Amino acid sequence: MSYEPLVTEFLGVTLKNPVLAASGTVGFGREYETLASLSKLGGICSKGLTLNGSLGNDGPRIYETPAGLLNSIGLENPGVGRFIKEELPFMRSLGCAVIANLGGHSEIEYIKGASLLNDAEIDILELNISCPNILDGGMAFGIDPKSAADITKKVKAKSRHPLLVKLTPNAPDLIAVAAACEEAGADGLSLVNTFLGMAIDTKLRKPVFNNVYAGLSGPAIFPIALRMVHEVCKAVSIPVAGIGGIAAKEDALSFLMAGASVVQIGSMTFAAPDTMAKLVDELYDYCKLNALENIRQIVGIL
Amino acid sequence: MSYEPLVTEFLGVTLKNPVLAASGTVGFGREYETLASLSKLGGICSKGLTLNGSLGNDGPRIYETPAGLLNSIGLENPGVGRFIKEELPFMRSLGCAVIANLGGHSEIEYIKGASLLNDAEIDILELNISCPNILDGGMAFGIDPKSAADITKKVKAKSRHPLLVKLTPNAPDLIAVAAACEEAGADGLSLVNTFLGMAIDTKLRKPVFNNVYAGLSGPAIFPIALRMVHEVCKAVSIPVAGIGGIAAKEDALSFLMAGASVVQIGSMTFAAPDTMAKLVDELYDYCKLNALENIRQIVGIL
Amino acid sequence: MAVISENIEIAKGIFKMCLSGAPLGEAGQFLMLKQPDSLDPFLARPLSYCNIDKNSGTVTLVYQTIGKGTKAFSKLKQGSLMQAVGPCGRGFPLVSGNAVLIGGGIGTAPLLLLAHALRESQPERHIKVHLGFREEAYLIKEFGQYADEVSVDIGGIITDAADFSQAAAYYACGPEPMLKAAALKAEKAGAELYISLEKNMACGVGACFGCTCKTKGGNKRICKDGPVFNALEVHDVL
Amino acid sequence: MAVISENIEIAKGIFKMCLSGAPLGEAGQFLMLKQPDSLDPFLARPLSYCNIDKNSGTVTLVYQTIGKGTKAFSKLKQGSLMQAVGPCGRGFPLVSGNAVLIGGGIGTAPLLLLAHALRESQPERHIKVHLGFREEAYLIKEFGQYADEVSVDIGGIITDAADFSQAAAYYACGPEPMLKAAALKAEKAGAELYISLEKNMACGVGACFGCTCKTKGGNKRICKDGPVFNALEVHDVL
Ligand SMILES: Cc1cc2nc3c(=O)[nH]c(=O)nc-3n(C[C@H](O)[C@H](O)[C@H](O)COP(=O)(O)OP(=O)(O)OC[C@H]3O[C@@H](n4cnc5c(N)ncnc54)[C@H](O)[C@@H]3O)c2cc1C
Ligand SMILES: Cc1cc2nc3c(=O)[nH]c(=O)nc-3n(C[C@H](O)[C@H](O)[C@H](O)COP(=O)(O)OP(=O)(O)OC[C@H]3O[C@@H](n4cnc5c(N)ncnc54)[C@H](O)[C@@H]3O)c2cc1C
Ligand SMILES: Cc1cc2nc3c(=O)[nH]c(=O)nc-3n(C[C@H](O)[C@H](O)[C@H](O)COP(=O)(O)O)c2cc1C
Ligand SMILES: Cc1cc2nc3c(=O)[nH]c(=O)nc-3n(C[C@H](O)[C@H](O)[C@H](O)COP(=O)(O)O)c2cc1C
Ligand code: FES
Ligand code: FES
Repeated sequence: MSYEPLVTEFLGVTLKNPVLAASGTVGFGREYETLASLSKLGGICSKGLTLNGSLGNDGPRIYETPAGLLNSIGLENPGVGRFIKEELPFMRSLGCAVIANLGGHSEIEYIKGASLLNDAEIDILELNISCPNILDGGMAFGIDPKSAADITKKVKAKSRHPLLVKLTPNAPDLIAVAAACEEAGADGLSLVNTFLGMAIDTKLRKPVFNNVYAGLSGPAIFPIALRMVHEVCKAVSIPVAGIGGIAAKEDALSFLMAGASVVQIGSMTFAAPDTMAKLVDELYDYCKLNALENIRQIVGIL
Repeated sequence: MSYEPLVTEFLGVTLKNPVLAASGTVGFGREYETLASLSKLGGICSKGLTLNGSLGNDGPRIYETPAGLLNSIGLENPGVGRFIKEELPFMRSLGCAVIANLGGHSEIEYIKGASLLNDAEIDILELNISCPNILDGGMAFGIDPKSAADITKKVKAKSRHPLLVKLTPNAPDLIAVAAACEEAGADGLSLVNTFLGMAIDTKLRKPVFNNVYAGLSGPAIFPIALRMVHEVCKAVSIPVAGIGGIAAKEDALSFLMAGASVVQIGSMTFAAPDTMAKLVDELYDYCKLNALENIRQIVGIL
Repeated sequence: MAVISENIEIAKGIFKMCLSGAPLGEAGQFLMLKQPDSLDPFLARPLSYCNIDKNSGTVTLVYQTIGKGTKAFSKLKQGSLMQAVGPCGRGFPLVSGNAVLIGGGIGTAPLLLLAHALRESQPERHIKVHLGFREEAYLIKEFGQYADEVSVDIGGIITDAADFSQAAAYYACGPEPMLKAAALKAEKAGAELYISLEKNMACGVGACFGCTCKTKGGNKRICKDGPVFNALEVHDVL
Repeated sequence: MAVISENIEIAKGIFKMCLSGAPLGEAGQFLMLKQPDSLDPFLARPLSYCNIDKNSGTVTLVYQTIGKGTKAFSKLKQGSLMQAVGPCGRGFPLVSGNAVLIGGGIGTAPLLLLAHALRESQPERHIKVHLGFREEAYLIKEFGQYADEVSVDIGGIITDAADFSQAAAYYACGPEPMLKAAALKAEKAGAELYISLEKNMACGVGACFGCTCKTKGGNKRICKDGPVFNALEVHDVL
């Protein structure tokens, strides 16, 4: 048998490797297919979907910051129905796991979206209760343990897919939210989504973003995200996808050692589209060099 | 009369300008006196003091991160008594405002420290209830609105100096903490102290820091710190010192426009010791160019 | 990875960079450029093809130093590596017949390759170029290679000089107020005008929805569905 | 701001950088160096004076490429600016009498200026230098200018070669295990040994307490109170 140290079971799905593309950073796969060698990855997360789609936010949406960026996309997406018809077939053709990221403004929207996705051949449903860029819903569901548990339970009841709940680092008590989601039936957790941040146009003397605040991502947040993943992994026993500022092999290894079963790479793909594919190769070499039978041997080793 | 657009009243103290050196980043002034032209500044904050002094933490204390650093100094300091005798006279000689930053492990230690500082000619007392690097006390006091208010009230009752309370961004409900401190008698608030972060030595497969977590500072945190200062300034009516990742003029202007009356510069001094002095000149030029009578005209202009 | 074969200042604050090994593209398309191995600046910067030498495979970019990214570019020496993702976006359609090109400031850069391509695709057509600069003109000689007429204006309003009643197609690139003025004049005259838009970008390839703009045909990603649009389509958003 | 007048690879992964306009200092002191205008890497990097030409005011540094910072340094071209803060720390005391210098790997760099200074301060003294390298030797010819004897070892344990019973003072710089071995031998022999320590630094000037080490005389800041210590003082912490 061949040496396949990166193969990872995650929420009952067999992934080629633990390297996933984070939601919102590779769209639905088309544009980065070749540039980022998407078919080499363990999986890709779709752009955040909402039941009926959305045109997203007005005004500036991207603002660079030191070693990161603020975004205020506001979940621009074609809606769950068109996603299934127009985008999913292509995503499936990539040959890696497909994770649908589902956002929403209300409970009913989440539940209907999840139900609609039961018709679709996706591998995992990632419940985005952590988007800071829509004014109602989104992050509001993930801030509070009770509301996070509530929506998790309701979506879990309706969905036939393994449920990954994506948490926000802006939650006052992240560990309580994580524990509540586990308790409510989440099959896994992914974290972190973006940190609430701000930028000011000092010439115009007003906020850069129409929503005033926006979401911070990129290497800048890595040390905080790593701490949060470490805390959550110690508090729950379901698998965790570690996200936040991963730029290179050391960062991915850090998340795995802190307890994450897989990692998702987001912003760094913008800066260097080959980041994820390179990471897959480097993790393979790492396993070989360290005589690991499987990468899972270092998960949570701290 | 000469044009002095940067002169700033802060907690009843007249500062030459709103640019202060943040606690822990210029020691007690000696080492950076010339390199950072300290006497040009509005003021400098001492290294965090504890009643009886401390040798600080064992193991690595500094770890570079993207556009920032993690530190785990652990309040190494000579103690309040020796500070007053050995360090304060030099600090006073610089000709800028002197702010004593006071940490502690227990209520009684804070109160005794503050009382002892009544004998000292300092301009402002900065109550550090936000240090993430000591295991008992420190940040624990600043996490919760009730305990923050409690210690603020008690120190305020004992101290003859204007009281600036330094808040931690790791508080689950920062705005509640800020409001509680205002209510409890704080004359001003300074924020942010460092964000709890983590680093892993993947070769050794263990955390870099003996305390596992450490404090993140530097330009990386700027967008989050700015958002927090903006939130707090809207919630309280006492003056705020804006801190976190300031690297250049635009950053300082952003904090002022978000509502901070003064700014403190920390980590960037390590990267470029002339940052603060340059900032003073640039703010002066900014006022002139924009025909501002005083820099306070842009404070909270958003 | 592309290699910088030349990087020199051709006017105050205006640099010309030549790259070998960069992906080739069409007039109006662009590259997302970044110094490898540095997180500061973090994002790649979009720069349009200014000219392409197909024989040697050399790409020429002309850029103005604005902030952190372009200033860092200007300091790179010959032989340095450059990450170049592209060709990005959709370029200018080469409408047959006479053409008028209107460039303002650094917006002249992509028009050079356009003049080049228009000339090659239809050698006998008439190409007129209006270039406007704030202080100092550049690339004038280069436009002379491809265009029949090159008129240069310094400090004035360039769209005033252009006559929208003569050519088969008009092309404009430059600051937004200029594009707006051109779009108004073109619409009045019933002329076909293509303009190139700009917006902050993260991915530059259409994946992040960071550069969306509203058009008559719904949301469009400037980096992928543009940056070149028929002026009628985006008139309202200018 | 200092200017790079030379920056070349002198052995595999070992570079020599010459700076003009950098502050001058003594053997064992160091500079905190940083590329200006970039936040990546964020902190300055400590590098010891390797040699100083007082006439021209040129400072020579010799450094090994380890991570992000030193790799970035190695790519800087002649003429680039460099932020150089210093002179930092306290250097090697120039004890009168015969001297033995023991350098391991890149730890040889500061010993060159030490040999230079020892020779100048007391031209008639005997200076013996032991240099150990993993694979490839460097700076050997330069040491020959100042030292009476230079012995080079590749792949062995350099402290084994040194005899701690002959000289007035011993100086060592190199990896920690080497310093530890030297400290043990020196203590046994009752010899006076000075060693140079390293620790991650933020400020490099004594302000942040980031590089504290425990010594017999209490906490000391390596950047300010060191980096050179009498081995007896720091024996326990090695
Ligand atoms: C499709 C396209 C083609 C372009 N072609 C050219 C060209 O050929 N020559 C040239 O000089 N300039 C061109 N620009 C503009 C150029 O991309 C910006 O001047 C540059 O990104 C500024 O980066 P900076 O770091 O110097 O400035 P900063 O202001 O520090 O940049 C901060 C952020 O804002 C973005 N940004 C700033 N200005 C612009 C802008 N005008 N358009 C888009 N993003 C911006 C940056 O990319 C960065 O993310 C083009 C822009 C686009 C969108
Ligand atoms: C007083 C002193 C003098 C030195 N003199 C020289 C010299 O002359 N030549 C030379 O090649 N090296 C010297 N070093 C070591 C040199 O500073 C490090 O190799 C360098 O900082 C590594 O930076 P990096 O970005 O390449 O590595 P990275 O590992 O990416 O650096 C990450 C962080 O760790 C710090 N760091 C890593 N290794 C060391 C180290 N050994 N000592 C201190 N900090 C470290 C860096 O400064 C940075 O903050 C000296 C160190 C000290 C403390
Ligand atoms: C432009 C952009 C768009 C994003 N859109 C989504 C989204 O639709 N749904 C979601 O769950 N997360 C979204 N995210 C968050 C990322 O998936 C990821 O959690 C975050 O960026 C942190 O990872 P990073 O630092 O590697 O980018 C987005 C991030 C960026 C930068
Ligand atoms: C090395 C180091 C030591 C610090 N020590 C203290 C301290 O003793 N007391 C305190 O209140 N804050 C301390 N801080 C926090 C800073 O004062 C400041 O709040 C923080 O670094 C954010 O600002 P910056 O991003 O500009 O560095 C320290 C920060 C650093 C980097
Ligand atoms: S910049 Fe990402 S879609 Fe245009
Ligand atoms: S590095 Fe700051 S005290 Fe030594």
